[in-house]
Amino acid sequence: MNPADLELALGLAALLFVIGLAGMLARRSLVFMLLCAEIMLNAGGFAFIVAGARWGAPDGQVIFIFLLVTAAAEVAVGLALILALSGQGRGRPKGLDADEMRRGGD
Amino acid sequence: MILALFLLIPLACALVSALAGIRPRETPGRPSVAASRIAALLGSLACLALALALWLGGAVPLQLELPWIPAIGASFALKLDGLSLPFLALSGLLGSAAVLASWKGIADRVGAFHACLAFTLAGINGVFLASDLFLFAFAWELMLVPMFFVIDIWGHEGRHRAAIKFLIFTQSGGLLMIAAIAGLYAAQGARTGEWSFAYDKLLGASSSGALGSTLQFLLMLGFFAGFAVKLPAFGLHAWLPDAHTEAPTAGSILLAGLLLKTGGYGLARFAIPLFPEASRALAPVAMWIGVAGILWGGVMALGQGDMKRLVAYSSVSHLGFVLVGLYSLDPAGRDGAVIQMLSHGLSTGALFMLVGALQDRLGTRELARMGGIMREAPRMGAIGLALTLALLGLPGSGNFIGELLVMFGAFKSDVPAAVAVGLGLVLAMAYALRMFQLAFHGEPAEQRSLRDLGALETATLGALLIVLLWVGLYPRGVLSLLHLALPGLSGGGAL
Amino acid sequence: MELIWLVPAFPLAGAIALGLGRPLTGKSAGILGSAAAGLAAAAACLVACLFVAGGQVPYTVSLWTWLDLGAASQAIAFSVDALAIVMILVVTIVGFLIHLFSIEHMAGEEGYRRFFAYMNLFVAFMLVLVLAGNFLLLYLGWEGVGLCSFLLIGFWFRDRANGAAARKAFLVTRVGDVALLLGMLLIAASLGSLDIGEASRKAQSAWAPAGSSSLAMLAAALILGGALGKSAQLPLHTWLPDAMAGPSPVSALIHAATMVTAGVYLVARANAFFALAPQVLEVVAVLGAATLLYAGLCALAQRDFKKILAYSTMSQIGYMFLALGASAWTGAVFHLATHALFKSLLFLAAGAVINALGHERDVYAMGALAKKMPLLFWTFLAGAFGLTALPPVTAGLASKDAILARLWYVGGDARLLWWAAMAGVLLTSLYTFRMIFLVFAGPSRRGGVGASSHEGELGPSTTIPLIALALLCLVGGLLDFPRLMGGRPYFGAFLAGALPTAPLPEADTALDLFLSLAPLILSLLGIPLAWLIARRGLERRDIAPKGALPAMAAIAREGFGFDRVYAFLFVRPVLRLAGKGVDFVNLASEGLRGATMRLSGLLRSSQDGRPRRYLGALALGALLLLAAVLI
Amino acid sequence: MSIGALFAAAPLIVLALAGLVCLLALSFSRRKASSAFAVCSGGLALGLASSIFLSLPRMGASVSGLLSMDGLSFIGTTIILACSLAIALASRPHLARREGERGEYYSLLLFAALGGCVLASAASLATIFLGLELLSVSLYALVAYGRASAEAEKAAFTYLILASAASAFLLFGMGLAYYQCGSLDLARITRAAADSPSALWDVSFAMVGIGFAFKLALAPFHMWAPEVYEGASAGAAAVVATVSKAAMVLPLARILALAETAGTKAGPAIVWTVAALAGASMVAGNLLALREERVKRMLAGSSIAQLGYLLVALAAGGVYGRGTALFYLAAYTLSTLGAFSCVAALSWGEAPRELFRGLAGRRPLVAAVMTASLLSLAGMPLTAGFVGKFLLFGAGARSGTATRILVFLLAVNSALSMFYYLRLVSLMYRKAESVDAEAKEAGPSQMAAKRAKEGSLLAGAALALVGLAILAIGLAPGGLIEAVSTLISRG
Repeated sequence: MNPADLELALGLAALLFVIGLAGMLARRSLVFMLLCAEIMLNAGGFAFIVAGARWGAPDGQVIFIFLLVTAAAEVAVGLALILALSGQGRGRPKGLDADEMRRGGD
Repeated sequence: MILALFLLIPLACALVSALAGIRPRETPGRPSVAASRIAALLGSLACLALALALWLGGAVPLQLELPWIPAIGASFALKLDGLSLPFLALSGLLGSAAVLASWKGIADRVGAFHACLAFTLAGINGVFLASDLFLFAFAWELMLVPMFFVIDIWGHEGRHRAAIKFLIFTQSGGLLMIAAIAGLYAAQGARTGEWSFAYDKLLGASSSGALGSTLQFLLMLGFFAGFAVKLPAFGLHAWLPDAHTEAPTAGSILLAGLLLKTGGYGLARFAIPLFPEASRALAPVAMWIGVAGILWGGVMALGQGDMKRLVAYSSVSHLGFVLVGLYSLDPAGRDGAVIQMLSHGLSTGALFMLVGALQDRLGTRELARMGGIMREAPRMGAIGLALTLALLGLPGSGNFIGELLVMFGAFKSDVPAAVAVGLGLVLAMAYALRMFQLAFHGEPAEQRSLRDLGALETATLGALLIVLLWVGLYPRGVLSLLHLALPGLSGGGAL
Repeated sequence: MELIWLVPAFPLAGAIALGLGRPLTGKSAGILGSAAAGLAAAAACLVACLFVAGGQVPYTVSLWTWLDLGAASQAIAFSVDALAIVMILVVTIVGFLIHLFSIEHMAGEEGYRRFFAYMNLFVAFMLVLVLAGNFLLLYLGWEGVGLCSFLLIGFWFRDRANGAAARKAFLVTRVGDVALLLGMLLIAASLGSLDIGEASRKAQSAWAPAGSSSLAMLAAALILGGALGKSAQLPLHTWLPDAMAGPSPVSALIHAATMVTAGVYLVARANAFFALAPQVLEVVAVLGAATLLYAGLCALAQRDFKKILAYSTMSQIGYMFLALGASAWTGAVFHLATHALFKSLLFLAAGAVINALGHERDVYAMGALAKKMPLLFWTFLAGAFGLTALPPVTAGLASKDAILARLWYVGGDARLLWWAAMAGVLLTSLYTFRMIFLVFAGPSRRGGVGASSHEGELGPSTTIPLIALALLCLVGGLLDFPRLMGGRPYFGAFLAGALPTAPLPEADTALDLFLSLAPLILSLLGIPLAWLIARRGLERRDIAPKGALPAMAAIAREGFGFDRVYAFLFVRPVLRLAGKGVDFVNLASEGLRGATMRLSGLLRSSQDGRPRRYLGALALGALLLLAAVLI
Repeated sequence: MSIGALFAAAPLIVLALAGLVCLLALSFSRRKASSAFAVCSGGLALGLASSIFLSLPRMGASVSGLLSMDGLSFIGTTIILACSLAIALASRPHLARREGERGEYYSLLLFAALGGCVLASAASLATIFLGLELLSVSLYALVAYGRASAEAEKAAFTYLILASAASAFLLFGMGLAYYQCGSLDLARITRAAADSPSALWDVSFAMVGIGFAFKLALAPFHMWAPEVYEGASAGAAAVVATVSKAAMVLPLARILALAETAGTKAGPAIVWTVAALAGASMVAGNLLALREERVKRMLAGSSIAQLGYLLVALAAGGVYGRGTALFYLAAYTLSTLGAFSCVAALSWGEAPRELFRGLAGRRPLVAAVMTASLLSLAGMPLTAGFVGKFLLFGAGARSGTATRILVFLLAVNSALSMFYYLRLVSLMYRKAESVDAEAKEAGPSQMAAKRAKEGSLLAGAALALVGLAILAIGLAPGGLIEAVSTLISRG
């Protein structure tokens, strides 16, 4: 691949990263926040893939596989927590609202 | 090795007292309580005896150096010279006075109380003895915590707030000083490649040009901050009235008699000799800060209705003299500052003891609710009169010698300052007489039966007064000793 | 020679014994105190005799070194010379007589023992003051007598008013003392010595010629400040009238005979410095003259028996300052001595009268006591003659004549001062005889206060001192009698060893006659005038006075409002500053504390548990960080 | 991979095995909590032993280029394992008292420790990332676990969301680094960065830095800390406050060391940014803690500030700076550990200040250790904290203007921090109105009570040990300072 494309790909990764961040900030639903977190992580992974492609080395892919595994673990924990939270009575949909987590006053 | 005793004896006593009073709930009559009292008393008496023995034996200067933290060049180095010995004697004397003053007053957690007293004393002795700056900082901070507890646990109404205030003020000063110590250490080490906290090694740092003038000034300011808060200099004294007023009698005695002195001692021992040029640059300002303290402290004392608070503000005024004397950078002024510190320790310590006795009997510190004590309790009146006279610096009391020498030093370096100090003397008379007459003269403000001083109290106060008179009539006894230490202080002393 | 230290030691021991000795009760305390004073007097006489026998060689007895002030090393040392001898004789003899008087006078008072302890202490300090060979020790005595004056003015401390008077006395004099202290520092700093003799010698070499050195002027002025405070001269005089709150013996001893004249002694001691600063010397003279007129006027308007005497003391000391200003050193000291005699006599007699009348002090309430109390009347009259310099009483006559003559001979501007002094003479006789007429003459008034009382109960310990003092007044002047009347200046000759003396120009009988007769005539003239004034006073004694003159009188009675002015200028501002003792520094620190707390509250309220907010913070931080790194 | 390398990596292997065994034991029977506890503490102890006896002698061994078992890693491993062990002991009584106790807690603890150790000895981006994730994921679970309350779960989720965002930053930064250098090896990367500095390098370092800053709870990335500390159980909070902090400081120290050896010039921008981070965290942390009524939140603020202090030494740089930082790390973890163990001894869940009123009368030991820990955090003499702070001042004073300003801030802030530390101390020595304010969990069964009792004995012993250690270091810090300096100079 020629450097220009690499730069482009890297730019794409950055874009992905920003999208994820923006989504996290924008969305109130816990599930979507989790999703956006994954997007950010994957943006990082994508950056590694690009780098690996630049150097023609496998390390990038290796890291990405690591990333998949750990991300899966995070999601697992995250979903479990979401379930626990939404199980806290107070009607299902509300439990999924991030701003519902405001403490009972300081 | 003798020098270590000045720390070991109080620490041992602290341990004994703590163990004796280990039970959380105790009754004043219990033998263990008495044991802890006696242990603390013996401890400070032993320190006093030791100091006097060294004094009479003329065994100064003494040194002791044990390795402590070679990794950073800090050693357990103690040095006893003519400057530190009088203060050590004072700490022994006032330590005993403090224990005796709380013989009846303290009934709650007696063991812990005396442990704290002894612990504070150890820290104070350490400050007066340390000739290694790390050790000095260690001791400097060490005395804070037990004193904090003394105020916070056994104090009066507003004790908690006063204790925290005391700690934060002194601590912000102390930390700046520690930062300055570290900076000095770093600069000197970087120059010589020898990383050491030893006083003698750092003494030459500023003259050897290891520090740029700016850095030297900054470091000096760090030291000055630490000591000026403790002294306290005008503007940094906000903690003192609260702390002195809320502390139990023994606490006030130690605070006014010793803790404040560590500030003046630090200036004389460290701030000025370590940074002569910078100190010379600061001197005019510092002198006028002192003058401001003298006048403002006097005016404030004139306005107080609370006897203890009045005495506290009088301390602000008297320690202004110390600042003026030290920063007149004149030998006479420096001598005066030292004498002033000693006599202030004696007189104000005794005064606090008297106020404590009054409060125990009348249950109030309000001057408005006293009056007529002279008739009901002549012994109290006589001692009160004597202390008042010391407070206003009557010739014959040590305070006069201190103030005279300070004024002399000031006169030589800055005449207007000397004149302002003179005004301070007039103010001193005004508030001292006001206090005395409101408390002891006139008719009793309310129905009461007043017990005169007991034999123990009278003896203690009498002893303090006699020492004060001795300083006043034969100050050479102290000064000749002090002049032995002059070479060590010449950095700033003989400017 | 070594036993000079005994002189102050006796009263000091007495004071300590009285202070500690609980068991001393009843008269024993008074007897012990008087004994101490008497022993001191005996010792003083012995010392004096030895001194004279030894050919009047000044000497110094050094006990121990006190303090090194710069190069000057100060010893606790007593130095004896003619001046010191005169002073210790005055102090001890008059002191002893007053102690004696007090034994009965103070009987039954609460704190009888305390009284004598204080009195002894005072005598001790006064002796230290006059025996001191260096300024520092002098200052010790100086402050010590101030302390005793404070204690004794406030002797009846149950009444807060007395306490206030005592405090005022101590404070006002302290102002002068600080000036004196600064003067000492100046001398020590620039001459390197505080030993009075040595410093004087150095000054004469360093600051000569006279009037050239500003340092000399400054030193003299500062010393003068101290003297003015102690001797209640303008403008530091306001404390003396209030000081009459103390018992009469106190007024006699401290506020008439000894302490208030310490200022005169000080100036005489430090004559070398004043000689070097003629300008200051002029100030001394002018202040003296002003005071003597001012005090005379005030005395004329007083109703309080003792306050009349107080103002009279003030004005007599004015004479002494006048003399000092005219560098008539010996004359000043001589007047000091004679004044000690007749003024203490007046005070004692007055005290006895007041006691007899049950502590009534208003002269308008007295009257017609001459018959009831003949002894008091005659002794008081002797004192009054001394005060007004009338024969046959020689004490005042001789000393005042000397001063007036000297003033005339100085010539030049001093003539003005002479005129002032003459006016003073008239005033003196006016207020003196007004007082006598009001107290002893005329009908008895006010439902016969004292009608019941008579002096029958006066015991020997009261009468002996009175008579002794009266006799001393009678003959005291002979020590230095005007040459016109064939007197010979023994006193001046004696003092010549210690003080510079300028002999009067050769005798001119006519002039001498004029100088002696003028004051005599004025004094005599004063008597009928005084009678008129007293009459006026008697008629409208209780009606509110109207018209210009009574208004003037009212103002004069208040001492021309100096107190008000000082209160407005100095006292009130300080008290307002002190307020209720609110410290702005403390307020500032509290404010800082509050601000920090509010800040912390603000920060904590941002922690409300919403993850998105935290995310926002994170993103913002990241953005800032990247920006910081990239730029 | 040589046998020596295996020995060198022994602690990690031991921990991993212990964690697996723990899980297996639990999966066979859910009620084997006590055995899980035994395995956990045993494993941690064994790991500690192995790191001392097996990997210390093989100092500097590199394990397949991914891990380097050098001085730094030894220090980190020791701190992390010691803390985890103490926490395990301190947690035992409460977990044992609760009905239907689960052992997963211990396995999670083990895995967290493992992740920490991996981070401590990571020599490559890959291992850093792996260790980080291992640590984080087990922390999320720990925070949520062991305390049945919505607070805990909310805290855990907050932590998870924010942490994954932060690690995304970290990952992206690493990716950029790898993109420019072509190797995952830290040494190579730092050298490359030194040889060809570029804006992209700065960006990548900045993003990695964000990741670290978040984990260290440096302002403005600190906001999660109070929530998590408050929501989590005392034990979990302790892990977050000690283990994870130590685990993040060490790789940071290693990277800085490598960068120095590579001769990277940290531009003024970098220096001032770091300084700003440090200053901001000091101020924010102390202000957060100042009037805090809930002790765990207060400790959160405190640790934010403390990490800010520590950053001063790291910013000062040099062997001395890093040595100071590590010494201070030791002091900080020890003191914080003590404080949290005391909190744990009183209450597993909510910990209001009132809990401590009159403690000295009720539980002298706990009060004493708490006092020591708080004074140490406040930097008072006789405790490790004093020496640490003194060294910090020294390190800061040695280098440039930025750190000198920081030194001043440090002084002012630690004076300010006195307020809340000493306020709590004084509370402990007042007269107790309520005889026993301690939050008692549901009445335990006989069995559980017995286990809890023996557990609390162990916990007490651990507590006393921590207290003694604080005092010992405070009195004779020489040995520790020597050890640290030799280790890092060799590493």
